[in-house]
Amino acid sequence: MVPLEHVLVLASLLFLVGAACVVARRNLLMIIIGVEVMLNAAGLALVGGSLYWRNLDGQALVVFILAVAAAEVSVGLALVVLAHRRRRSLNPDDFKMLGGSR
Amino acid sequence: MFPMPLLSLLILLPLAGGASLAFCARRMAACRVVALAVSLLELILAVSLLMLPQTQAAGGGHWLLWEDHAWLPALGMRYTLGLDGVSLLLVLLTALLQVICVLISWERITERPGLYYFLLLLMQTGVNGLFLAQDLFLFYLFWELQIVPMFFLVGIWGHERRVQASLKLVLFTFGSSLLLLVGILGLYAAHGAQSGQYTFSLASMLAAPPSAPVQFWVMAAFLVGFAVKVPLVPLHTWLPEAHTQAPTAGSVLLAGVLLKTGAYAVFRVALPLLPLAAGGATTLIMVLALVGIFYAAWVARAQEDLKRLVAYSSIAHLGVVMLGLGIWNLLSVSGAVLQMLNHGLSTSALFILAGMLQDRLGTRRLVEMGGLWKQMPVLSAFFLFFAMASLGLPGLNNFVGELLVLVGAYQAHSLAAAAGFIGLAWGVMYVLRMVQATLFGPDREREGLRDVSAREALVLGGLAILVLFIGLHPGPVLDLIEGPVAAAVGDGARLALATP
Amino acid sequence: MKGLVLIMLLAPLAGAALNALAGSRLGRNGVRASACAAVLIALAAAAGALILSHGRIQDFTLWSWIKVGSFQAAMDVHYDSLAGLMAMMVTFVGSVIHLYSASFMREDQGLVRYYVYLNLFTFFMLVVTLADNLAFLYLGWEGMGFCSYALIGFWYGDNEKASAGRKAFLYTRIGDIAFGVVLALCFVWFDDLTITGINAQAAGLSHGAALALGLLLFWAAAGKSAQLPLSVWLPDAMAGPSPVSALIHAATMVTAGVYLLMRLFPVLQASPEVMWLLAAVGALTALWAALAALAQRDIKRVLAYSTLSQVGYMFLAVGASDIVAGMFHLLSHAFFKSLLFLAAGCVIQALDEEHDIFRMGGLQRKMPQVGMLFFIGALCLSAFPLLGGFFSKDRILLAAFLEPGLSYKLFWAAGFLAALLTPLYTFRAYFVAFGPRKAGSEVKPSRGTPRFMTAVLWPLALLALMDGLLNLPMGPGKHWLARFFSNVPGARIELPASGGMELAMALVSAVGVLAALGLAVWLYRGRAAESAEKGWRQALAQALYLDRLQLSLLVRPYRAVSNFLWREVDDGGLDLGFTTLAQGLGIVSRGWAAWSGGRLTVYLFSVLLALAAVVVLLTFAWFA
Amino acid sequence: MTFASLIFYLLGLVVLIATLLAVTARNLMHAVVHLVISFVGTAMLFYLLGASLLAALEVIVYAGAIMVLFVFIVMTLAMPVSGGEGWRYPLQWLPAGVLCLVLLVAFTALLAAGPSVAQPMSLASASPLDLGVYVFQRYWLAVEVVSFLLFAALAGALYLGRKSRTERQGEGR
Amino acid sequence: MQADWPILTPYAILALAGGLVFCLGGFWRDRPAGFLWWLALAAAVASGLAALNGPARGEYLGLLDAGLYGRLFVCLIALLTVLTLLLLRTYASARDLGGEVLYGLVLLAALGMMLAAAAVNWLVFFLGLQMLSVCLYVLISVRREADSSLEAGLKYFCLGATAGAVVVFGIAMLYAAGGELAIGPGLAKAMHSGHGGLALLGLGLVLVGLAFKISLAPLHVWTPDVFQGAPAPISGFLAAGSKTAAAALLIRLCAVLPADLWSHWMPALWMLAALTMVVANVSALREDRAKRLLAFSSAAQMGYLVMALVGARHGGLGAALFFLAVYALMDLGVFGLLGVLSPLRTDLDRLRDMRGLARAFPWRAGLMVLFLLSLAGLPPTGGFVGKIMLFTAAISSGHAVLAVLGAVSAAAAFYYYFKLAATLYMEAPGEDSPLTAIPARPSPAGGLALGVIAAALLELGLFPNWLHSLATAALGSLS
Repeated sequence: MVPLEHVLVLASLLFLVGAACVVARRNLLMIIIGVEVMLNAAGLALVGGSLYWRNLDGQALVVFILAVAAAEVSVGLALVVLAHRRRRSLNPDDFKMLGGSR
Repeated sequence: MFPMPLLSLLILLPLAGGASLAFCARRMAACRVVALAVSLLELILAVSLLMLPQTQAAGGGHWLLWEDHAWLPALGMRYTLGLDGVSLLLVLLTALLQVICVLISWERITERPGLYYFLLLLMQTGVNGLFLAQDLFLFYLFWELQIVPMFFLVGIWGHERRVQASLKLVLFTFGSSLLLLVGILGLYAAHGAQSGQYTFSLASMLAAPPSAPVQFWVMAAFLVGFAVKVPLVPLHTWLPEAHTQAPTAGSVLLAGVLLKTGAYAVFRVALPLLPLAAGGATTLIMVLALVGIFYAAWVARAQEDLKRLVAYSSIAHLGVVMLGLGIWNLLSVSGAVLQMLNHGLSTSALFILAGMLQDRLGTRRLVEMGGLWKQMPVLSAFFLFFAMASLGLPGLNNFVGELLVLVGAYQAHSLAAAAGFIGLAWGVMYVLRMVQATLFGPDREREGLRDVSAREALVLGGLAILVLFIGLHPGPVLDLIEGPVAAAVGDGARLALATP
Repeated sequence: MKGLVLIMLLAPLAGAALNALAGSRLGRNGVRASACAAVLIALAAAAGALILSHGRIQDFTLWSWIKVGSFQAAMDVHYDSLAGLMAMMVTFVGSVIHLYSASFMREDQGLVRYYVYLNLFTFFMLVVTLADNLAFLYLGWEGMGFCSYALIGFWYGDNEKASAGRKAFLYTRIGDIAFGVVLALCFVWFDDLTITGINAQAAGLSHGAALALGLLLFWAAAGKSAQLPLSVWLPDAMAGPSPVSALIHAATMVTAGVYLLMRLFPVLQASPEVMWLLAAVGALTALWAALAALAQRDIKRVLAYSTLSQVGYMFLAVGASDIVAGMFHLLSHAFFKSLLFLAAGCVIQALDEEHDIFRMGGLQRKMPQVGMLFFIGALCLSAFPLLGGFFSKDRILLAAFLEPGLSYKLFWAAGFLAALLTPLYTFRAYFVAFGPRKAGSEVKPSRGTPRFMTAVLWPLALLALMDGLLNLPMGPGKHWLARFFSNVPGARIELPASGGMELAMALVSAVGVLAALGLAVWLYRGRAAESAEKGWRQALAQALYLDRLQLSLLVRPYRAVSNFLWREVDDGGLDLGFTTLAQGLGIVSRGWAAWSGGRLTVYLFSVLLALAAVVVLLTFAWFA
Repeated sequence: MTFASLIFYLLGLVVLIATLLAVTARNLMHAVVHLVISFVGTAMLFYLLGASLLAALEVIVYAGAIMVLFVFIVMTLAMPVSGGEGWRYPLQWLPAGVLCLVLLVAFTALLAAGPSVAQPMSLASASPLDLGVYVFQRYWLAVEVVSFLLFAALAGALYLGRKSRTERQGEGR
Repeated sequence: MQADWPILTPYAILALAGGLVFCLGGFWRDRPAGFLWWLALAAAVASGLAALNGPARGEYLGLLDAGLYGRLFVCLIALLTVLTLLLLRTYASARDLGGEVLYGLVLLAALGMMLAAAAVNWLVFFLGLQMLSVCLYVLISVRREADSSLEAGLKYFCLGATAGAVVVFGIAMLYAAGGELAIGPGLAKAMHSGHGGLALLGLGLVLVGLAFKISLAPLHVWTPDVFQGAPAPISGFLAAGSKTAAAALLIRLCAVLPADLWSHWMPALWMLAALTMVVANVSALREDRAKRLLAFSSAAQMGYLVMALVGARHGGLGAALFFLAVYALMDLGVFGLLGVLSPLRTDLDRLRDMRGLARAFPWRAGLMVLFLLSLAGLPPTGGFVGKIMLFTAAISSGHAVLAVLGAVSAAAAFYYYFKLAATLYMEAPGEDSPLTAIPARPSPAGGLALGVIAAALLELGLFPNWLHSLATAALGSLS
């Protein structure tokens, strides 16, 4: 079976891809998706770790991550829907009424 | 020792009085009466301290009174107050000017009187604390505290450009004081690391000065911090603005008290605490002071605004004070300390007179004055008198201080002293210009100029008497300060002073 | 004795204080009475003191003033015959002038102010006269300066006059710097500020030190006594009321410089260079001022320049190390010069404020008494043989002549030349103003002169005529004054000259004076006008442009620098510097604030940025 | 190179590619579909790494619930399938990509610093029962907390979703 | 099991009360007005008291810190919650914000903060963090009809979620390194087993997440927007509470970190501190909106705090704890005051609108000045003592450069603090000034809260000793 580092590298790759997505995309939903990817990567790392250390804490944490992700997404999507209802847009840069004062 | 914490009383009394103003904040009459009562009480208290016997208290030195309580032991911060001749002198000056300020604000301050007098008294609290603090942390606390009221005094009751002036004042003074803080903490850290005992107490820091490089950096921070407050050229630009814009009482306190704190700090903190760095520092101070004397006198001559002119003149006078401190021997330092008092009296008087003229004429511009003697002989006589005092006429107060400073300077550094003497002649120019521009010249027909009222006469007369008294009989004052000055200079003998 | 001195000092002070505080309530007569009384008391005290202390020196302390460590500036008095006589003169002339002013200022608004200053001045002058401690002396010294400032600018309504006062104060103050330095040096070197102590240690001075002290003293004295190069203020000082000019700018304050030199004579003696310099400056001033006086039209300016020239003689005397002659001339000059000024005052007031002698004329007939007095004064001033001025000036010239070295001969020559010029300008003034004119060109006094004013002048006139007797070169009471001065350090009773030589000298100058007098009669009698001021005449009238020179060399540059420092350096430089710093910070602030200007993508990117920054930093930290 | 590791690498590759496609897809629907693939792949990886229960949960929660939620939202919002991005689309990736590459280098550097490089882990598997028991014994507190968290999220989402009074009035008129 | 309940009471109270508020709000339509508020208030007070005299036992199940440190923070957060509720009372009812959701979410957010602050286990910390974030997402945009509020919530959500993911990944790395979710032991084990680099990576990621929460530059960028958009009291709660929670963990990390790991981690702190102090303070200089200005200032304050953390090995942590408490109070106070001064329609924000306030409302203006003094670190306030402590720590640990940077930036900060004071006191109100729309007198609840905060600040300024010794004791309980 593979060494821990390889799992972690894979996780990091996924994580960074997610991060890149969050930063690069100009679409609120894609940003949330990016976040999900990042969380997922974390999960992968945790599972790898728990296999390496032979204890279940990592896996336990993954369980909670899943739950939290669900919660977060629900609230986030609610916000997105509300925002879209207001602005008819999902482009984050269309929300510049704050700070745009100058 | 007294069972009663007189020093804390000295600090807290004005604060309590000011707080009590909250109950009558909107009624001018009540406010000013309360303020007057409090400041008179304070003055009486301060004067009564003159009767104290010389006692050796903890912390060594010529302490008349001493208070010491733990405050934040974990960091070695203590609530330590000590009163010696010099502090007593300055406390007296403060109390006196406080009374005067209340009197001259009597009818002028109509809006928000409660706040106004509260700030006046708060300022006195801060300044007294500063003069009495024997713990560097406490010292810094009061150092900061006293500036805040001045900000509001200038900003709320000042003249046309008051807001800019007050912001400028705050930025310069607080900005420099933060460097001062860094210096203090650096000293604290170094001293703690060296002696193993982390404390802010002046006495123990005096006992064990840190290593030379530390002293150098700390001294640099201190000098910036104090030089802005004094102010030493070229860090003075905030002062004329503030003076010009401040209400009369503000200018009086600024000139009479606030500026003293810088010089006092140099005398009490910077030089004694850092003997190894003091050599260079004193030379620097001396040079800057001399530059200041000439520069300020020269610039003052060119002013068209009366208050601004007086402001620059006060920079020049403080140059003399700093020269005395920079020379750092018995004569010059006694002269410098005495000169603090003198400057407090005569320059304040000039500011008061400038304020009166502004109230009467509605202008500060010299070109619009002139020929006032005919209409206001008494006021003009006072004006001439105080002008002569600030010009250092023998028999009036400034002469004594300047003479001592310069004679002391000759003992150490004849070149500097000669320059100083010439600088005094520089002073003549702007004083005479000021007098001529205001009092003399053809009298213009102005209506409704009233001469000094009884209250104003009381204020000016009192100051005049003091000016004469110190001019003719400085003995008591000199005796008061001789002990501490001798002590400071005595261990100042350790300083590697630059004396060719 | 001490009591008398105290009275002498305190009486004028009390008068001043009284009038200053309660003058407005006293009423005009009250003011006059109190002021004059004060000075008269002082006079009485001075006389008493002079009699009581026949030739004995008395030192005592009035009041301990400043004392720090070993620095002692006490108010102590050194009363020797020099001081005694000086005090006598001051109080006498002072009281005459107080009385005179009582009617001279009869209509002036500022009577109270006037008498306050005048009393105050008397006090300060007496302080200078008696003080032993240099600091105490400095008190009087500066006080006089202030009073002269205030009195010159007495009619402040006129900016010209006020500026004249300011100028006087400035120049004297420039001299006073030197005095201050002397004070400090004396403390540092001798650890003693008393004149007696300093004189005692003067002999031990190193050459350099003596030179320095001497030069500084000269500078101080030159400031007060308006010697070259600090002499330009005195002519302008004539802006003040005539009695003031008489008291301050003729009799007393102007001579205080010389007096100081006499008091500290041993210090000067310690360095020959200084003596030489004094003599040179004295002679030069005497000549220069005499020349300038020749071309003045303002009667008071004529007298002012003559004062300069006479004080020059006194300097010459000191330089020729004959302080007796100096003091002698000082006394007689005080009498006749104040007499002249006061007489001129009468004239000016009578012609309401007319100063130009060419607009006068024929006054001898209109106001004979005044004319008489002025004439007497003029005779003494031009050292008419056997009158007061003659002996003193003669002795000075002789002393100068006797000094070794060619240079002193030159000084003597200059002095002699000046002595020849003196009758010319004096009688020019007299004849043009008072001399008869062809009918019509004579002016008519618009107002009479109170007889009180002239009456009080006669004692002065008598003294002026008589005071030659004080120090006759021969005969009974020979060198009385010199002997009287025997207790003054450095005073010489007789000059080391053979009787024949003295006689020859006297004859020479007598003849010279008479000749010059004749010339004056021939030139100016009945002269109604003078050709327009140009060429040499203008040069003389402008006193050889010294004033203008100093204006363009010192005053204008000073103003220019002052304005430059204010506009360019302080306001335009430092302040602007701080302001621009603040503005620069403001720009940066805008830029950084725009970072959080509301764009979510930017924020997200900065999260990634922070991540990268931190992780990379940590990587380096880990592998470093 | 055992069989298991071969599968690991293959799956990893699949997941990575799927994720990349998902992340870069301009069409939201496509993105979601790709994402589902990647999640399923991840679930397999979980299983491979011995977390069978998690594998199941992953498929259910992520690939199931959350993604469905997404699809639902996309449908309801009825938005243009390519959300907002214009011609600048490739450029947007530039700064992010650069930073991520830098980060990748740093990550791998720090990861590789450990001792256990290249000695592979032996296979093991935690039965769902064990995990469940473990979670509820060791982390029962956390379970409670999560329940409240979900509760709060639910309430919040409801609150946000519900139209505010003003808006209701607005529609009433 | 029984014996553990006392430890859990504070949390339990909040959780149950929060749930109760939701249910009652949902189902008990005809409830007396303000009932939910009273309920929430009671719950907050109760949990505070419970924590105050709960048992002091080291750790609970290796999840929660029941020691002095944990309880200190639980109490502090309870206090902040109470104050927030007081400030919200009239503010919310006057604008009918949220109703049951508002108070319920405040309580649950407080619960999250407590958990995050008291967590000794990454899992619990993560849950707490997520809980407070989720609640705050909603709270910030609780004023649904206002675009600004919604936008603030949206931004905070996107950033918060990302930061959360970063934290989780960091935790994963730490777990992979140490094989433990317990914070202290995990780190130690990671060092022993030679996975230092991995652990450092994890720490870095966690640090970034925390830096986002306490808005350290360059992660401070969101602060102005969110604080401006959120209702003022919520901004205060956000500034005070969530930063307290995050900072609590940061301080804990500094305390338990193994020495060699610390020496590698510290530079990041140094950099963040320096950047934050300079950037945040300078950015605020030209700001003309009060809330944004104060947002920048709150970021800067955190910069000072981290500066002290750099000197953690020289009493920096005690100083940081003290300052954290003071900071939370004064920021909550200043935002709450803005809320109390706000007209109904929008919060008082533009400096222009604050001109001449001192004339109309002298007392509230005075309080504002007091808070500003405290923020500026001037006597006689707790802010002064706190700032002195921070600088002392930084300097005595030899980081003079950092201290000088801090001093200079603080000097710049004086400008905007005093500009604010000047607008209140020295300018005349403009014609479009909202003075008339401002409630003539503060609501009793709000006034009470502000009074308490002001009193506390003064008290800490004059007699700071007790809190400082408490803080040191709490730190002692950590290691």
